[in-house]
Amino acid sequence: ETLRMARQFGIGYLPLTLIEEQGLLEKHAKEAGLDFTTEWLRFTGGSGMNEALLSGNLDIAAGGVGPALTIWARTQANLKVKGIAALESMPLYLVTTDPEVKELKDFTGKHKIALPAVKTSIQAITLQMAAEKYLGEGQHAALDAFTVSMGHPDALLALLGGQSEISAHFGAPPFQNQELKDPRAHKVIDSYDVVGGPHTFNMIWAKSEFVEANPKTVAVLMAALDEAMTFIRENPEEAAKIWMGAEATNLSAAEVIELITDPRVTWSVTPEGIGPYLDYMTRAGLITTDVTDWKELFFPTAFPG
Amino acid sequence: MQPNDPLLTVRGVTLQYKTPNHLITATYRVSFDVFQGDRFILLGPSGCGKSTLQKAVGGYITPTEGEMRLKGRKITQPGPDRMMVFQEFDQLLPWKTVRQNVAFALTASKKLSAREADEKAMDYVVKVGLEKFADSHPHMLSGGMKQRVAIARGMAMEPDILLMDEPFAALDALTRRRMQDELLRLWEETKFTVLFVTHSIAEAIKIGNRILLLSPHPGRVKAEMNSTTDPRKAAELERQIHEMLFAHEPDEVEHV
Amino acid sequence: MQPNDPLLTVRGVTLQYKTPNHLITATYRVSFDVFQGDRFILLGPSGCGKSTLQKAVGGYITPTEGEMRLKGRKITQPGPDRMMVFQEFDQLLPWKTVRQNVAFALTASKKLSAREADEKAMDYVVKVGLEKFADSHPHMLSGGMKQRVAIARGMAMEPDILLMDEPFAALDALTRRRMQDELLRLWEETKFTVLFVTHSIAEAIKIGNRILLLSPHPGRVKAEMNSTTDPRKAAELERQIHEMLFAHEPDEVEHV
Amino acid sequence: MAEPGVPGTTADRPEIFHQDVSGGDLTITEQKLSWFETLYREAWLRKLVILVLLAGIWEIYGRALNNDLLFPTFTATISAFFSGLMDGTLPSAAWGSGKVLLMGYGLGIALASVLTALAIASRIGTDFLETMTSMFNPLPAIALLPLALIWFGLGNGSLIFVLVHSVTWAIALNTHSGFLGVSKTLKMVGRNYGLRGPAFIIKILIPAAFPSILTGLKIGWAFAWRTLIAAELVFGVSSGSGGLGWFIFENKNMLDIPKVFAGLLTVIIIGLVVENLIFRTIERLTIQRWGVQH
Amino acid sequence: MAEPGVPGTTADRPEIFHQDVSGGDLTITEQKLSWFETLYREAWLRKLVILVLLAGIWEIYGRALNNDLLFPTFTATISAFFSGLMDGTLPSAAWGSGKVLLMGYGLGIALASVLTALAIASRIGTDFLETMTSMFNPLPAIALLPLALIWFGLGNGSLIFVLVHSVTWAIALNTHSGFLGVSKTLKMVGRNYGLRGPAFIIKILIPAAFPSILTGLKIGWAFAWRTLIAAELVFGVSSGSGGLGWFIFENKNMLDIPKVFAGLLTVIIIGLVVENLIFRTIERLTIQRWGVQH
Ligand SMILES: Nc1ncnc2c1ncn2[C@@H]1O[C@H](COP(=O)(O)OP(=O)(O)OP(=O)(O)O)[C@@H](O)[C@H]1O
Ligand SMILES: Nc1ncnc2c1ncn2[C@@H]1O[C@H](COP(=O)(O)OP(=O)(O)OP(=O)(O)O)[C@@H](O)[C@H]1O
Ligand SMILES: [Mg+2]
Ligand SMILES: [Mg+2]
Repeated sequence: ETLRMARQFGIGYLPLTLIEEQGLLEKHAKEAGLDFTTEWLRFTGGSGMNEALLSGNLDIAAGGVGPALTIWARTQANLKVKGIAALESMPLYLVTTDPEVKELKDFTGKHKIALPAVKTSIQAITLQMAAEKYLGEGQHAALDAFTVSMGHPDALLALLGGQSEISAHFGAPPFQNQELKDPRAHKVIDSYDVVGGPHTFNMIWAKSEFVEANPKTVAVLMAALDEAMTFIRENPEEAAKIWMGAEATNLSAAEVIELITDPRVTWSVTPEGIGPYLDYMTRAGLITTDVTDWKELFFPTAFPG
Repeated sequence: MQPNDPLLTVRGVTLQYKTPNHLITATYRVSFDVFQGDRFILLGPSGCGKSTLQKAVGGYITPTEGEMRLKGRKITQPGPDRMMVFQEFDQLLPWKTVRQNVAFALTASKKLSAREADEKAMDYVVKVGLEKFADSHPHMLSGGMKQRVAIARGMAMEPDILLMDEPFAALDALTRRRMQDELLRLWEETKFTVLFVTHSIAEAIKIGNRILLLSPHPGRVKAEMNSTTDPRKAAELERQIHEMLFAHEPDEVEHV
Repeated sequence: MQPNDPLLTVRGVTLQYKTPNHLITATYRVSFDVFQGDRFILLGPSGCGKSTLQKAVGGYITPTEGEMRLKGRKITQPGPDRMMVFQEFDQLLPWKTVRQNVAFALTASKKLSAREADEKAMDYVVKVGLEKFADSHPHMLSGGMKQRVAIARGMAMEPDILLMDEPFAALDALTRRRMQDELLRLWEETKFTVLFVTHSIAEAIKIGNRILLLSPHPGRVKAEMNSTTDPRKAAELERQIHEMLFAHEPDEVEHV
Repeated sequence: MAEPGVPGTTADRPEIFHQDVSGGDLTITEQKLSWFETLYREAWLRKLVILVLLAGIWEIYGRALNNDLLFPTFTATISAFFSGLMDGTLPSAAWGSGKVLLMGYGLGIALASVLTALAIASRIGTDFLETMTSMFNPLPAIALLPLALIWFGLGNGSLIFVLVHSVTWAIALNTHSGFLGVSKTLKMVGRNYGLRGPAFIIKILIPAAFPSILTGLKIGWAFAWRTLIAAELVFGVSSGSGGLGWFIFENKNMLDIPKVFAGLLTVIIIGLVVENLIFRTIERLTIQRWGVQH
Repeated sequence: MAEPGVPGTTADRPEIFHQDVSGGDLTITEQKLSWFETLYREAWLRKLVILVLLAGIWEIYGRALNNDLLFPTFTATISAFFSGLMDGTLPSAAWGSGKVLLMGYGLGIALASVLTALAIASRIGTDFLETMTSMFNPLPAIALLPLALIWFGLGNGSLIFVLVHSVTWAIALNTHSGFLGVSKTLKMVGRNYGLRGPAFIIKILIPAAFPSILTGLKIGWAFAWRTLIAAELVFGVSSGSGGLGWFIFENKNMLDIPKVFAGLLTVIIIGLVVENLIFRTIERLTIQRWGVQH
C-alpha cells in the first residue's frame, strides 16, 4: 500500500521535505505497526494537483490556502475535501521597484502588478481585500485592472530585469525575500496587515473518504508532521541544510536560515487567519457556502490541542 | 463459359463523367465482343472515349447504362487479369527502378515469387531495349522510354486480356516497329488477348485482327470489321477506314 | 544580327543530366543553325536527346560544353520568346480552364491585355476544335485534347521561335492532319520559326523544310538535310531517311 | 521477324456497319439510388451523425463517471455553454481571443510566405528555412517569454509573437514541400511565360501547391488555437482583457468545471465552423474544381 | 487547305552528312568551379555558416542587452550547457524526455495511420477524420488533462496521451492530403495489380505521398517536443524522474537563467541533429532518389 503525497516548490513545503528526507512517515508507520510506502509527487501548480486528487491519483494534496478554499467549497455536496493540517503561517508581500509607489493608492494605469493568477490566486484575493481595506468599501476591484498573471520566477525576472512594464510583484517566499534584497525594491503591503494577523500560507488536504477510511495513516502523518515541525523550530540550521540538499536552490545557507527563522513565520500544524479569507470570498461571491465557522474547513486533525 | 463464347462482352455501355457542374457523356450505348485470342483495336478521333472505354473494361469506371462481362462475370473492380498500359507518362512507380517496376507488378499481383519476377522482369526490359537503364528510376527516362517500360510491364504480366492505350504513340518509327513486332511475336507464342487503342489506321491494320471504329464525341460504334494481312487488301482496308473516319473531308492519302 | 545570320546557332553542344549516382549524356557535341522562318525538324530514335535539346534551347538546361545563341545572344534562361509545347500531358495549369490556359500565357508574358488575350485565346481554342470544352478544366480532357490545348497556347503566343516536342503524337490521324495543316497555314501567314520534334518521317517531311537526324543515345548529328514538297522527291527522301535511321535493319516500308 | 499469322481465332465473324451513328437523343435512364444511399451522399448529414454520436458517448461516459469536478456530462456542459452565451462572457472571451488569433495567424502566414519565397529563390534560403524550422519549431512558447517581454511587453504584442511562432513553421514547412513537389513541367511552363520571383510564386507555385498549403493552413490554424489558449496564461493577461484561454483558466482555478468545458466546447465549435464553412468552401472552389485531389 | 509553300526561306543551304557518328570517346571537359562555388555547394557548410551567424547575433544581442536575468549571452549559455553535460543532469533529463517523446511519437504515428487508412477506405472514415481533426486539433493539452488522469493516472501514461494528441492530427492531416494528391494514374496502376486495403496503402499510397507524409512527421516531431516540455510542468513528476521540461522549470525557479537556456539549447540541438541526420537521410534515400521533388 502506498500513500501518495504531493509537494510543490518553495520553502513553504519545508515540513514535507523533512518528512521525506528523514523518512519520518515510515518511522512512525513502523511504530504504529503499519506497513506502507510513500510516493512523493511534485506539482507546479494547484490546479494540476487538484485534478490529480479528484481523479484518485493522489491521496494528500499540498498547496496554498486559495486552492484549498476553492476545492473545499466546491466539494461540500459530494467529496467533502477538507484540510488535514496547516504547514506554516507566512506573510506575503507586495513588492515594487517604483520609488513613487508608497501605498496602494499610488498605483496607476502605468503600473503592472504580477500575480500567480489574476482574480483567483490567494495573492489576488489578498490584494482585493487590501483594496477594500485601504481604498475604501466597494473599491475591492480597483486594482484588478493593473494585475497580470505570471509565475513567481518569471515575475521576479521581469521585475528585476527592468525591461518590462512589470513594476510590482505580489509573490511568495523565497521570491519576495530575494526581491527585497535588491536596493530598488520595497514592500508596499504585507498580507498579515491585510488579514489582521498571521495567517496560514500552505496546508495539506484530502478527501473525507480517504481520511475516514485511513484514520491510522492520517494519525501517522500527523505524528510525522509534528516531529518535523518540532525539528524545524529546534534545529533551524539543520533543517535548512536538509532542505538545501533536497531542493534545487540558488539561496545561500544563511538566506535559508533567515527565511526559516523569520520571527513572523510560525511552523505549526494549526491553521490560523483563515476566517477573513472565508468571509471575504463568500462576500465577493467567489465561493458559495453557508458555513460561518472557518474551522469546519478542516478535519479535527488540524486542531490537536 | 462455352469455348466459343466471347471473352469480353460489352453491351449497350454508356459511360459518363460527373463533375460538380457538368455531365460529360464519353461513350453512348457501345456494344462489341472480344473473343479469346483477339487483337481487338479501338480506333476513333481524339476525345471519342477510347481511353474511357478501356478504363471501364479495366474496372475503374462503372457504366451508367449497359454492362460489361469478362468470362461471363460482370466487371465490378480492377484486377490483374486485365493489365492496363495507360496513355499517361506517369504510370510508372517513381520509387522503383525500371526493373523493379516490372518485377513489382508480378509480385504484387501474386503471379510470381520475388526471384522469378526479377528474372522475368529483366527479360522484358531487354525486349523493349532498356537494359542499359534497368536500374534507373523513371524520372531519368525520356517519354518514349517510360512508355516502353509500361509496355514491358504489361506484357510480362501475361494477363487474360491486355489493355493498351496508345502505347506506341510516343515512340519513333524504328522503335515503334520493333515494339509492334515484339507484340505480334509474343502473341504468336501465347495467343493472349489484347484490346488496343491506337490512332494510326496503319497500325490498327498491322496489329489487329478486328477493328472497332468509333464516332466522334460522344463515342458510338460506327463499324466493327476484320483486319487482313494481305498487303493489297490492307491498302484497300486502310482506304476504306480512312474514308469512314474522314467522311466529308477532302480525300487524301494518310501520310503521317 | 545580319539579315542572313541564323536565328538560332547551336555549336558543339553537349547536354548531360547529373544525378547523385549517374552522369547521363543526352547529346554529344551537336551543332546546327536555324534560320528565320525555318520549320526545323529534330528526328531521331527514342531517348536520343531530342527533348533535352529542345529544353536546352528553351533555356532550362545549361550545356556542359558548347553554346547556344538566339539572335546572337547566348541563351541563359527561359523566356516567352521561345514558346514550348512539351511532350508531357501535365503541361496545362490545372486551375485554369482551357480558354484561361491559353489566355494566361498571353497575359503572364505581358503580350496582350486581359481582354485581347481572352479573344485571341478563344480563336485558337476554336482552331484546335475545342470550343465545346473552352470552359472545362484540364482534368476533364482526354490526352489528345490536352495536347491540342498546349498547341493552341504555343501558337497563340506567336513567339520568335516555337519549340514543339512531339505535339501531335497523341492525336488520331484526322485530328493530326488538321493540326498539321493549321500549323502550315499559320506559318504561311506569319512565317514564324519552329523547332519541331517528331518521330514520324512522313510528318517531318510534310512539316519541315530542314531536317536534323540524330543518332541513338547519346544523340549526335547524323545528317542535316532539306525537305521537299514534290511528292516524288518526298517519297525518295523518306526512303533515304528511313535507310539512314534503320541502317542494319531489314529493309521494309514504314507502315505506321 | 515473326509473321503476324492469321489474325485472330475467330476471323469469320461478320463485319458490322452502323450508318446513322448520330441518331438518338442521348437519353439515358439513370439507376435510382436507394434513400439510404441518397442520404449517405450528404456530407453534412454524415458529419452530423458523427457529432451526435460523439455527444452521446460524452454524455454516457460523463454520467457513468459521475464526477462533475473532473469531467462533466455533455448536458451540463451545454447548459454552462448557453448560460455563458447568454450572459455574454463566452462571446466576449471568444472575440477577445479571436482578434488576437487572426492577427497572429495573418502575420504567421505572411512570415511563412517570405521564408518560403526565400527558400525557393536560393539555396541559402532553403538552408535558412530548414535550419530555422528544425531549431525553432520544437521550442515551446515559454522559451520565447523573455524575448517577447523585452520586445513587445505584456499583452497582445507578446501573444501575437508567440502565435506567429506556432503558426509560421508549420505553414512554411508545408508550403515549401508543396512547392518542391510541383511538377517539373508546370514549373517550366511558368518560366516559359517569363514569370520570375513573386509573380512566379503567386501565379504558378501557389495554385499548383495549393493542397499542401491548405493543409499547412489547417494545421497552423489549429496550433494557433492551442498555443493561444496556453499562452494567455503564461503571458500575463491583464484582468479584464482575457480571452478564451483566460476564461478556461479562471474557471478551472475556481473549479467551475462545466464552464471550463463550455470554454473548450467553444473552441471545438469554432474549429468545426471554420473547417466546414471556410476551409471546405475553399477546397470546393479550388482543389475539387481543378481535379487535383482524387 | 493551305499549300505548304516553298520550304523555308533559306532552302539553298548545303546538306550535311556525318558518316562516323559513333566516333569520339565522349570525353568532355567540364568547366571548373571557383572555390567559392565549390564550397557553396556543400549544404553542411552553408548551414554551419547560418548557425555561426545566429550564434553571433545571439552573443552580440545578449551583450548589448546586458541583462543576464532575462536573456543570457550565447557564451554563458554554452558554458552552462557544458557544465550540465558534464555533471550528467542534462543528458539524463534529455534521455528522460526523449524516451517518452519517442513513445508518444510512435503511438501518434500509429493512430494517424489507422485514421488515415479509414479515411481512405470510406467516406464516413473521411468525415470522421475531418470532424475529429477540426474538433480536437485546436484543443490545448490541458483540455485532455482530466481524461488523461482518469485513464492513465499521473506519469508517463498521461504524458504519452497528450503527446499522441499533439502528433496525430498533424500527421493524419498531411498524410490524408498526401494520399488524396496521389496521381489518379498511379492509383489505377495499384488497383490494377489487385492491391487493396492495407497492401494498397503501404505499397502505393505511402511511397507516392511520401513528401507530404515526411512534412507531417517533421511537424509532428516539433510539436511533440513543444507539448512535452509544456506538459511536463502541468503533470508534475514523481520523485527522481523528470525530463527537459522539468529541468527548465527547476532552473527557472532557481533563477539560473543560463541553465534554462542550456535546456532550451538542448532542444534546439536535438532538433538540428534529428533534422540533419535523420530526416535529411530519409529524404536523400527516398524523395531525392525518386526525383519526386524538384
Ligand atoms: N531528368 C533526367 N534525369 C536523368 N536523365 C534523363 C532525364 N531526362 C532524360 N534523361 C536521359 O536523357 C536521354 C535523352 O532523353 P530525352 O528525353 O531528351 O529523349 P528523347 O529524344 O526526347 O526521347 P523520346 O523520343 O523517347 O521522348 C535519355 O537517355 C534519358 O535517359
Ligand atoms: N476525368 C474526366 N472528367 C470529365 N470528363 C472527362 C474525364 N476524362 C475524360 N473526359 C471526357 O470524356 C471524353 C472521352 O475522353 P477519353 O479520354 O476517353 O478520350 P480518348 O478517346 O481516349 O481521346 P484521346 O485519343 O485524345 O486520348 C472527352 O470528351 C473528355 O472530355
Ligand atoms: Mg485517350
Ligand atoms: Mg522526348
